[in-house]
Amino acid sequence: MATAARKSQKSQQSERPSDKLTDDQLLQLYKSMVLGRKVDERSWVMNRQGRAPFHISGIGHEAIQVAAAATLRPGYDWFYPYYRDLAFVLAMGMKPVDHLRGLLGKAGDPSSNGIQMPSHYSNAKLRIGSISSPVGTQVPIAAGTALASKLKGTDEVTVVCLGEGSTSQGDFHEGLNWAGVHKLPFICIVQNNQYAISVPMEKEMAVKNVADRAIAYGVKGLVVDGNDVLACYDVMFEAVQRARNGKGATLVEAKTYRVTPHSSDDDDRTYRSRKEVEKWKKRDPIMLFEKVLFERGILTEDLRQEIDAWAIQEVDQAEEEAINSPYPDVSEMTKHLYGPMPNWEEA
Amino acid sequence: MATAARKSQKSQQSERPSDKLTDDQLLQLYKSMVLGRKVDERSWVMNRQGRAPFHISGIGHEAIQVAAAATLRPGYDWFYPYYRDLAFVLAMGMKPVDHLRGLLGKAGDPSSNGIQMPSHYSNAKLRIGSISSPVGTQVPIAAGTALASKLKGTDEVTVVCLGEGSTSQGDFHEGLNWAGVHKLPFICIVQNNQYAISVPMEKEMAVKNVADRAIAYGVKGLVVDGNDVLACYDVMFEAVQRARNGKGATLVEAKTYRVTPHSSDDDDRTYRSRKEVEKWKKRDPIMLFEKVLFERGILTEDLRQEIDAWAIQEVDQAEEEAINSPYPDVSEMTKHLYGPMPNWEEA
Amino acid sequence: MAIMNNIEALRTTLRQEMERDPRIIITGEDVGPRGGVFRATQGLYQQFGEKRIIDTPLAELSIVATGIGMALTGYFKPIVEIQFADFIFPAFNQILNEAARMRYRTRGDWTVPLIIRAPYGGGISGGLYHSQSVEAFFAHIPGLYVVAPSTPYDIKGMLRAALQLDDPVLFFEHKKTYRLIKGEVPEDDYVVPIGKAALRREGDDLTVISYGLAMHDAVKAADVVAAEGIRADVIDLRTIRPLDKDAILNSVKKTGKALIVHEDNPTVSVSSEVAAIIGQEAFEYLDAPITRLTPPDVPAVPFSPPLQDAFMLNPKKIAQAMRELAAY
Amino acid sequence: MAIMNNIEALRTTLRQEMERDPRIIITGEDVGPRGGVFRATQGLYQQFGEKRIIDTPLAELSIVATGIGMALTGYFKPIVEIQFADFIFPAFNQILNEAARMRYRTRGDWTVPLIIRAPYGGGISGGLYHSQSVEAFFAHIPGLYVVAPSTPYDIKGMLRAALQLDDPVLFFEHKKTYRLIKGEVPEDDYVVPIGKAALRREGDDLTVISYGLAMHDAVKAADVVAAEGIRADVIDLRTIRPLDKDAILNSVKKTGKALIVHEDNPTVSVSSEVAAIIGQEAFEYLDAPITRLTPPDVPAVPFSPPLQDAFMLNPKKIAQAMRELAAY
Ligand SMILES: Cc1ncc(C[n+]2csc(CCOP(=O)(O)OP(=O)(O)O)c2C)c(N)n1
Ligand SMILES: Cc1ncc(C[n+]2csc(CCOP(=O)(O)OP(=O)(O)O)c2C)c(N)n1
Ligand SMILES: [Mg+2]
Ligand SMILES: [Mg+2]
Repeated sequence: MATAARKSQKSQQSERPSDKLTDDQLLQLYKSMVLGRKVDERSWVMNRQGRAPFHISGIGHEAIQVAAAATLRPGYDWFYPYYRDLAFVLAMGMKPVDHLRGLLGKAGDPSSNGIQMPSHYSNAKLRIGSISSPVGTQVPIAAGTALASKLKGTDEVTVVCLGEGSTSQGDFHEGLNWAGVHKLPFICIVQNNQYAISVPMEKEMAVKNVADRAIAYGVKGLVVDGNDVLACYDVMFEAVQRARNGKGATLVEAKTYRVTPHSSDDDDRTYRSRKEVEKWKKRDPIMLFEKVLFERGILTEDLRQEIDAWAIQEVDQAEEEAINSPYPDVSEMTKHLYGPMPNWEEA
Repeated sequence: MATAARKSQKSQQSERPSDKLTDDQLLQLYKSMVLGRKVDERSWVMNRQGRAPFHISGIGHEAIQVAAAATLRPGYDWFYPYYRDLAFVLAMGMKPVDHLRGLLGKAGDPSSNGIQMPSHYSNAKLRIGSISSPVGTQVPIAAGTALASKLKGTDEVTVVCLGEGSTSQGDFHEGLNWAGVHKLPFICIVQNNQYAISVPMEKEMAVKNVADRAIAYGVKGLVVDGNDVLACYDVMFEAVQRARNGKGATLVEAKTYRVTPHSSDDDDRTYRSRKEVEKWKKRDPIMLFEKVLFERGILTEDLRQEIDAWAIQEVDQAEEEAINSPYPDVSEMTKHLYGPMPNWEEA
Repeated sequence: MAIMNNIEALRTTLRQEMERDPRIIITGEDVGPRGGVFRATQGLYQQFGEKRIIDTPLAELSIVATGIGMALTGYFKPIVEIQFADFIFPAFNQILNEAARMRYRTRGDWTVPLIIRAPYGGGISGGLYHSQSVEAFFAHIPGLYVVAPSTPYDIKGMLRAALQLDDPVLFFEHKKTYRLIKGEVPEDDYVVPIGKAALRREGDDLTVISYGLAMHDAVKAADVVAAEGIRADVIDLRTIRPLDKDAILNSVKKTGKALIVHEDNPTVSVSSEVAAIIGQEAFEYLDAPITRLTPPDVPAVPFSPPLQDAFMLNPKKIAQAMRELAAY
Repeated sequence: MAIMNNIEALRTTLRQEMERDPRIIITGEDVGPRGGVFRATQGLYQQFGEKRIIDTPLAELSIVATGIGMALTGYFKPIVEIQFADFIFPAFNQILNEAARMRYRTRGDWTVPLIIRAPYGGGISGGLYHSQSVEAFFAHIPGLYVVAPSTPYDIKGMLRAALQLDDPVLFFEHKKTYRLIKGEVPEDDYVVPIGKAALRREGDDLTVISYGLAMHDAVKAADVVAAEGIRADVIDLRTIRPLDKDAILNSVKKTGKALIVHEDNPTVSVSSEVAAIIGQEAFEYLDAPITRLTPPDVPAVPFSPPLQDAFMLNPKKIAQAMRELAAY
């Protein structure tokens, strides 16, 4: 029996946090990855159809994203995502239609109601911070949020994501430095897909692991296979525990790959070989996880197809909703510059 | 005999670059330190007399400065100093009167002819880069200069100095990163005096050694007792050799102390104990070096006094020259905004 | 009613407001035991402790960014100090692209109630990099408030007003006025509304529009020329963004002549904008060219004493410009 | 004579100048094998190799700073690319306090012959952070040249001129014009002088002053209203700092009416300065308020198509403003 098989396998390993995940939780992780993937793929289709001017993709990054989300408390912990975090924000409570409305610049998207480009997520209720395009800025901002939690005396954790290329920015350095100095409940996840658009890792930095930079700040550095969702879960679990218990900050480096071009405007054939891309497609994090779930008897081919169908239906419905949504009224353009002024009377 | 004593001492140690220094060279190091100190002390006097509105001091930092200068080729290597580098720039070829003219805002100072505050050194002929006040900016600029040398195919070395507090700036991170990526002939000297004005090291960063940050950039990190001029020489010698031979960049951390307030505007009693200051005064780098020189028989009390008198005379003369120098003409204010425009004729 | 100088008014108000509102936190370089290099926070660390008065790493980008991050939580109302306005530029990206655009880009879901204090201005032997007037850069940015109070009364009133806003406020303090300018500061809880100019002198002959240290010089100049029979409105803008257009236009429509005076270099500056407003909206009332008086268009104040003197505005230069405009 | 669009003119000129002058080096994000995200450097890496076309870490501060450091040696003439002007702000401190002030603070001993290229402007579905017009911030800075050529001819001529200068030049390229605007580009070695505006249309009724994409719209608008009998001078500023005051004043003195048009938000912007110059130096010639036409004073172009449309200027809006001003 599947469960028995899993148990025995487990007992041979040392105890890992992911071992404690129930079958349901494992399936939930899987479903999150599939949903993220399907919304992402649909965005590409809509872009290629000419309906969406721009898409930037998280395909290949889903494992670290949904694993991290599973270790957090949505709406309680603070999360500063980056533009590839589609699967992450969905796992934290945002809806496919939120992304797709953003994709089309339609009204009703909680991120920015059509003001920002797609994938610039924000959701104040879910404590998902707002993404701007200049990369790296969110790292020291997240440090400030973590400091606020600490000073306030809560056990909230702040998580911030960025790409490995963006760690070259001064913002990264300064944010990590604050995290070290104040021993903050702060986790910086670097999704290392080995390129900053076309620039390969070795032209971005002279270290093998971004996580090696942690030592410069007195924070913990952890490297993980970013395509192995359970390994990601384990590492994030450790980082969250450290943060929650006042033990300080962690820099998590998830090694992964973006199998798509940088964005719908990019042509990645100019800077990397098809062979390299194909190699990584064989390490697709969803495929890898399916294999584990099949092995453990948690997933069957029927169930897999069922989940696929469910996800596609979710996306179909979201797409329809997004397409049928109105554009924001043009009067929106001049709104929300400042909050209301108090009714001051000069003394 | 003195020389014999030294030789025998030497043979007991493993070979150090400073062992190769002749007595003359050692005395030259000593004289450089003394001259820097005397010019600095005189600047304090002129400030306290109300003749100079501002002074910022390098007292206590002389050892690393003159040692570093001794490993470089003035006018060939590129040097980006910081505001405490009085002894350094003197050792690289600037003159006491250059500093003192700057102190008084008088004409004829090569640094800025009275435009900048004192101690903002510059000397294009000597390849001493111009200091601005915002700290840290010179680090990535220096990386660019080192890159130019490398691309040009020369064996010039670029040295840049800053305080430990200034390593918190993003500029530091970005500059070191370039140095690592391009394996530049670049040496960053951090003069770690343990405070950024009033802010102690532990509030600036969570690491014990600034040099530990080198690892984040794939460059070499070296810590040295910044008050031990020969140890500084050894470390700098190694760093310069690496740079000169295309082996890449080094981050040198010289641990030292500023025994004066941050500047003439500061009152350091508000943030550190007299006991701490007194402790460090007993480790005065000039005193420590004198002890070595006395032990080795290179310095005698007579010679010490002779050097003192020489330095004071140099300073007296420079002070007189500076005081007698005119102020820059007020027309200077609107000059040197742009170079001449080519005489273009539109097609 | 106590007589205070600007720095005392600032420090006293910071203390009073911190006593009242536990959400206020101050961060910056040397704001702790040292009490700030200008002593704006003197005694506050001793009174409020290291959880509310936080000495930071030497890194303005992250001083502002962590302020943004704290403000976003709603738990705190951070007041961050930039030691000299000259050093605000490492944080420029954070101020422009994050603080100022947060509300707009999230449709008000996220706001950044953050105060950034920055001593600015010359005349204190600070040379190029401790004397800069930097307000023009920020006055261009939608989503920011930019204020430049220059009397003890206004410092208290505008700091209190800024604390009531839910948006980022750049609070510029002319450092030469810290100890130079003294005045009465009432004990009660008044505010000076942000966005409202003050009329410092009244007269029908011309309008002088200024702020900061230059405004004090303009008042002195107005008193000088008043003795010669030239009577001027002297407007202290106090808020740089948003400008008090009504105050400017009402006065210029009355006098027909405008002289705009500030210490910042002129090209694409606050005086450009004031001139543009007048040229567009008071055109029919104008009797003379819209005139500007500023230091030359150079990077900043030189260090050397005679050059610094030649650079800075003073009552004499302003009085002369007023006479010429009045005579037009 | 070849017909090219703006990006082709740029790329061709870069190539030709690099062939001629071995000191030219290009650095930036994705400028190498990728050829730049807008293809400005396409083929150059292949032709000149990785020592002259250098892909950099993703860090604008140091892209500019290393450019400064290379320029200071005199060995090289760096052209650095900022991928989008929106992302220039991490480098703001380096541009302002280092590049622009180096010559002044060293009395000409050190100079920074550096060109910083930056695609700017909206209308390309870039939303808030890929559409910004950022020239106002830089136009305020003494020591910088700021140019914004918007025709293939000018791009070649002004890039060549910039390469001859010994001071930092910010070279802004409106990204919407990259493929939209086409024109003749002579093969010979002409320059278009920096600091000189161009007269794109001639007429006595009013003066339209503009630059960038808006200038092309202004020309179209001028053609529309010309058919209605309204004849306008259309001035393409081309250089933002220093402004061509003579061109502005001569035209306004002739027409008596000025309409200043740009895509940047208006408060403390280039149009403020142009208005201030006119209000001070052409006052006696004015027949109408100095008028500005810009998008609203909001952070930048919204992404949503109808909002982007509403934001952007176009010939219709400009023609309407011209009619109103002509009728004044
Ligand atoms: C400050 C800044 N500069 C440039 C860009 C343009 N840009 C967008 S994404 C990107 C590459 C990011 O690389 P990385 O951080 O590795 O993240 P990835 O896209 O690979 O996930 C660049 C250069 C930007 N958004 N912000
Ligand atoms: C960007 C910037 N911020 C603030 C200052 C003001 N300031 C001048 S020196 C200094 C402390 C520098 O500390 P450190 O780097 O350790 O050098 P030290 O003075 O101790 O040698 C500060 C805060 C500055 N010059 N530049
Ligand atoms: Mg990447
Ligand atoms: Mg220090």
